[in-house]
Amino acid sequence: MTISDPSSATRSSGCVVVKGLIKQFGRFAALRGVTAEFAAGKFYAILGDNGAGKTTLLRTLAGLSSPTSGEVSILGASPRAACRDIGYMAHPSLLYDEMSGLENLRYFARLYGIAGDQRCEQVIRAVGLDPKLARPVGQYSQGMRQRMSLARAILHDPQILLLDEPFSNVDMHSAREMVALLKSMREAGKTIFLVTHQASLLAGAADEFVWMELGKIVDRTRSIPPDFPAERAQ
Amino acid sequence: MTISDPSSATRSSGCVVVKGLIKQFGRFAALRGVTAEFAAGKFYAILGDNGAGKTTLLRTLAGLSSPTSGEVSILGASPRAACRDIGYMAHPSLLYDEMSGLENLRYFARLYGIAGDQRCEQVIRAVGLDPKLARPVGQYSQGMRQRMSLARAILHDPQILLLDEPFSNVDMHSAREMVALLKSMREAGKTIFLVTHQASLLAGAADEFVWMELGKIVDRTRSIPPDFPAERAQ
Amino acid sequence: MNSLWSITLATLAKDIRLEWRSKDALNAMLFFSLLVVVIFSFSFDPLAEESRHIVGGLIWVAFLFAAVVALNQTWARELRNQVLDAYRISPAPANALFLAKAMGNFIFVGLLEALMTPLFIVFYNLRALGPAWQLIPVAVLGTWALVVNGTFFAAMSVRTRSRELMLPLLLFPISIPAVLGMVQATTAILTGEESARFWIVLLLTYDVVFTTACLALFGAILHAE
Amino acid sequence: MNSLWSITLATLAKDIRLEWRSKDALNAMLFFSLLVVVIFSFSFDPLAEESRHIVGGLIWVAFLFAAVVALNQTWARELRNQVLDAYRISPAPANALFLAKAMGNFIFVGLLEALMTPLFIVFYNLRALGPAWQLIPVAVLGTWALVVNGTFFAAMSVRTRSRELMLPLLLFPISIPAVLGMVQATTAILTGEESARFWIVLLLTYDVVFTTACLALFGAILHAE
Amino acid sequence: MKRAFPILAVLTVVFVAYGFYLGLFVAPTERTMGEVQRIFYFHAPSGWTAFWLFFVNLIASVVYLIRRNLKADALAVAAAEVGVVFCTVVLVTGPLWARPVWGIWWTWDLRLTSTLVLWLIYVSYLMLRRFSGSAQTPVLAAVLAIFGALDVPLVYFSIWFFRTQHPQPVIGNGGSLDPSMRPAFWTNVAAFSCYGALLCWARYRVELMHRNVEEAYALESLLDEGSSSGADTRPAYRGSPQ
Ligand code: HEM
Ligand SMILES: Nc1ncnc2c1ncn2[C@@H]1O[C@H](COP(=O)(O)OP(=O)(O)OP(=O)(O)O)[C@@H](O)[C@H]1O
Ligand SMILES: Nc1ncnc2c1ncn2[C@@H]1O[C@H](COP(=O)(O)OP(=O)(O)OP(=O)(O)O)[C@@H](O)[C@H]1O
Ligand SMILES: [Mg+2]
Ligand SMILES: [Mg+2]
Repeated sequence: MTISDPSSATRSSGCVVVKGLIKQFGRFAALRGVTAEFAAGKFYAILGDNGAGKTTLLRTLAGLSSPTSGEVSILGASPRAACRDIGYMAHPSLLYDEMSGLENLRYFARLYGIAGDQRCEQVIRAVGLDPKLARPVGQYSQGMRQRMSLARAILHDPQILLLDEPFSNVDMHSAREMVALLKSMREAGKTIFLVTHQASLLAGAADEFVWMELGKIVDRTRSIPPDFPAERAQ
Repeated sequence: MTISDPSSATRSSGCVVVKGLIKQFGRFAALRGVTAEFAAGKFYAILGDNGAGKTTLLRTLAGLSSPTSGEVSILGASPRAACRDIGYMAHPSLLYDEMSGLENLRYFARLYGIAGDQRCEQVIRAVGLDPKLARPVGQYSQGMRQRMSLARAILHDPQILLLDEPFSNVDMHSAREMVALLKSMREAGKTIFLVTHQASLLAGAADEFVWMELGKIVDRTRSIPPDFPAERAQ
Repeated sequence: MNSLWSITLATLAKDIRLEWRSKDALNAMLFFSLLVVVIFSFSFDPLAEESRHIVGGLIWVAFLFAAVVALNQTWARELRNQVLDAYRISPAPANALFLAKAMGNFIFVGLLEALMTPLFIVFYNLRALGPAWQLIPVAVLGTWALVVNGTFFAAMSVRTRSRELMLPLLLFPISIPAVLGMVQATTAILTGEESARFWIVLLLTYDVVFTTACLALFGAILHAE
Repeated sequence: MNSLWSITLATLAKDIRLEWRSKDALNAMLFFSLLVVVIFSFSFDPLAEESRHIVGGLIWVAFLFAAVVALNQTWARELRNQVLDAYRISPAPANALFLAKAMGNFIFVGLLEALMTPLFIVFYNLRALGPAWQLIPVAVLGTWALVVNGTFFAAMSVRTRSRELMLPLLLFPISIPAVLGMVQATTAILTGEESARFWIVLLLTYDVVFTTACLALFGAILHAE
Repeated sequence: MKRAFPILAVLTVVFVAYGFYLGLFVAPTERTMGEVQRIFYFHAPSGWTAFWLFFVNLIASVVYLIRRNLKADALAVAAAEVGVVFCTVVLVTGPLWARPVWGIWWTWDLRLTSTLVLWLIYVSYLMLRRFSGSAQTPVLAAVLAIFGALDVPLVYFSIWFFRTQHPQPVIGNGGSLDPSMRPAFWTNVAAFSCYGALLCWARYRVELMHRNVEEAYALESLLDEGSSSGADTRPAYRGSPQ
């Protein structure tokens, strides 16, 4: 039903295309006309001040929020139709606190029609956790929880990863490890969108930095400006 | 009833003293014997991985959490007795979302027996907001909310400030402004404890970096190790 | 269709497992129901002659309040950490989630009723003068009537401010025919004065109509932002 | 003492102002109470002869359910953003907070009762056969009995998982004497068959005992971690 | 089309005034009930108006769910609100009439009870609209409207079996309405229908305007780059590193 063949995804030029995206919350417009094209297989870091609309953009790409006007196309389809190609990691964990990591993934695997524990265990190992860990996710430390949340997002091997502040409240150590993991996924041909306030963490990893401001993409740069953040803070 | 005279506070050598602090949550010990002495008028940055016990330590100092064993003395008294000398800023805002900033502070001023709007307006201006702003706090941006939360913490002009991750989810711009404000408060003789994961923000500001790990203070340094965070992350 | 049932069962199994693991909600609900029965017997003298006439109402009002408390918890687990969002972006059909939740609630509320009914019988010295077996279809149809709409409206009310309050506000007006049916059928059976046939048919119609409506419209509710 | 009252009034004023500003909760509660009355009249035939004997119970059970829903919201505002922590580290006395909340709830539940009572009178065609003025002390004492313990137990139950469920579990058992007093006093007045004197004295005693207990122990609850 | 609204307004004024005159001064006084029976001319037409307004609400809700047309949603709100007003009029005039003729304010009869339930359903509809967050309100409300509409026949049958005391329909075949009362009655039916349509239309237009205002605010925030956000104002970052 959707283009789930990775080769075709990488071939298409604009893997994620948004046109004139506007999202209104009552009187307030969180997205004010976002038009952009993103290529497959790249690592995009989305940066911007609080309230710039980063989360709203990511939720719209994931199909969780429908835009007031404008269009989103993911691999040529609507976000809902392309849901098997999208992995989304939100600020909350999207995991059941009362179940262990493996049990969580097992349930989500059913939703995607993935049979067997093999894939679940493989993913848990990929994010650097132990699939045997019986503790419920609610008792994980913040860093472990974020990793498990990432595991849930990549469980069905999506082409496109949307990550919303995966490093917030995470210590430097865990954050660096997650960056390394993401880097390796990018090598494997995935397209990654990552929202963060800690741009310096992505210095060597991201292909492009997308700057948002007041609901618009104001700039796209290949690297962090050398004067960041001092410059932006004046 | 408590030592609220700033001069006497600055005179005492150990303004905050903790001895053998242990805090257990069920089977898990969040604090595992913290013993330390902190001088008045200094700016302490508390650093450490997730789950190191930073929040627990701060809540214990504020008197919100009572230790399983060990002692806390704030200006020679118990945290509860010294409550007029303690300003606490938690991760949640501790403000009513439905009221404006000024209305919030007016109510908290009543709790501390402070009469009149003067002090409230002064504090709001001090954190760089407009006391006339009629919007309820729930509609503030994250950065504004953190500032207002700081305003609440310093409303009664406490000698000791306990700040838990004031910069989390705050953009660089707001974060730098808050650091500048804290610096000026330190000049005015306040003692500041600040928990953060973004140590680099405090490079020029903090007098001492207190490193926590697994419920213990493992190190106290005058500056951030030059190889941070790469070094600690290995 | 296949995936609908497989996901329904997976979700139901997960809910039952989690409920069983903590048993908190279950114990609390049982205790709550017991308390309701006790408060009722303090408020409505169980020895009075007329009690046979009012006990149909008592039982179902007690079940209704207990059910509302239980139904309000339906989506609590899915909202914590916004797990519901994970469901929404998955390819799983919306109705699988609805059916699983409704079936879970049916089991839960049915269990409550099975445990409260003996209490009522003991406290109020009940004995049916009509055909007692008819109480079973009345209980099953009545419970499903409460639960199917309750699950649906709970999904709506979690989208609103003051969630807990919203569920009864939506559920009670729509449930009035069902409540009337349950109470009248039960009273008819207990007193043996008239036939409960009409009320059972009414309950059946109610169940069919609203189950269809819920299944047709749940997708719209789930994916409404 | 001075600061106790000044802070009590400041807190009460703040709560009333916020409640008034949105009025949503108020409207929702009023509608909920109306629904409870309607559901009750569908379940307990108001035309039946025996209704005068059970209506005392009906009224108070309806009030009890409405009150539990209202009481559950008591601390909601203080828990959002953990504002309660800000109160706990301030030098303000714990009892000021308790008194303000209890008084706020008394006003709120009293308002509900004042609006539900006429509905009961109309729907059940009520007319007191005993001394009707006695209903006023019964209502005031009964409401305070519900509210003072309700506020206290709401403060306890917000610390637990499944909060909404916890309040009735704590409140109902303790309230049984009060419920009995209210129901019996009301029935006595409505039927005019006996004097309500004893039950009013019981309610008064209950109120004095539990108000004292709440004031003595609230500090411990508030500062329990 | 532009003139339809003022024409309707004039028509309403004429009908209401004439119906008022006929109902209170021309129609004969009823033999057993006396003057209080004149409530009838306002009571039954309000009921009918409420019913067709609720029907409009249902149609608009279905259209909204299919087309996702926000105008349909605006019409649904308007019809529900005005319908609740007319339904309230029935629920107030009914007991006022019942008290002198039946000796009680209220009884659990089919017509009374089903009207009350109808009122409850649509009040809960308005409650839901008030309490839900802006973006999803139309969907949730439209769904509830459909549930309410499905419920009405069930309510009717359940209470029909329960008991009946209210006068049976007096209009239509075998109706018992006295011919001398007909002009007053039918004029008032026309008057209340026009009045209901007028109110609903006005409310619909206000609702559309309200939404346009919201739109304009959002648009304004699109244009002036958020200078309203107080401390958040700061020079915008523009320069990419050279
Ligand atoms: C107490 C509350 C009452 C309510 C809620 C109520 C409700 C209604 C409603 C909704 C209608 C219009 C719908 C219909 O025609 O079926 C109606 C019509 C009517 N009502 Fe009432 N009613 C009440 C009391 C009364 C009383 C006390 C009387 C007179 C004894 C009365 C006499 C009528 C008559 C004659 C009609 C016109 C019947 C017809 O031809 O449709 N109503 N009522
Ligand atoms: N459901 C909502 N209702 C009303 N306003 C909303 C809603 N969601 C977001 N907003 C508003 O939209 C704006 C953009 O929000 P968004 O969460 O996308 O920002 P962000 O860039 O992710 O900011 P942050 O860095 O703080 O996470 C904010 O001003 C926010 O207040
Ligand atoms: N109320 C509680 N019940 C049980 N365990 C708790 C509770 N509060 C904290 N803990 C545990 O105590 C440990 C220390 O928690 P604390 O919040 O102090 O860490 P932290 O250093 O602030 O971490 P972070 O950087 O994530 O904020 C954690 O492992 C946490 O799971
Ligand atoms: Mg965000
Ligand atoms: Mg912490």
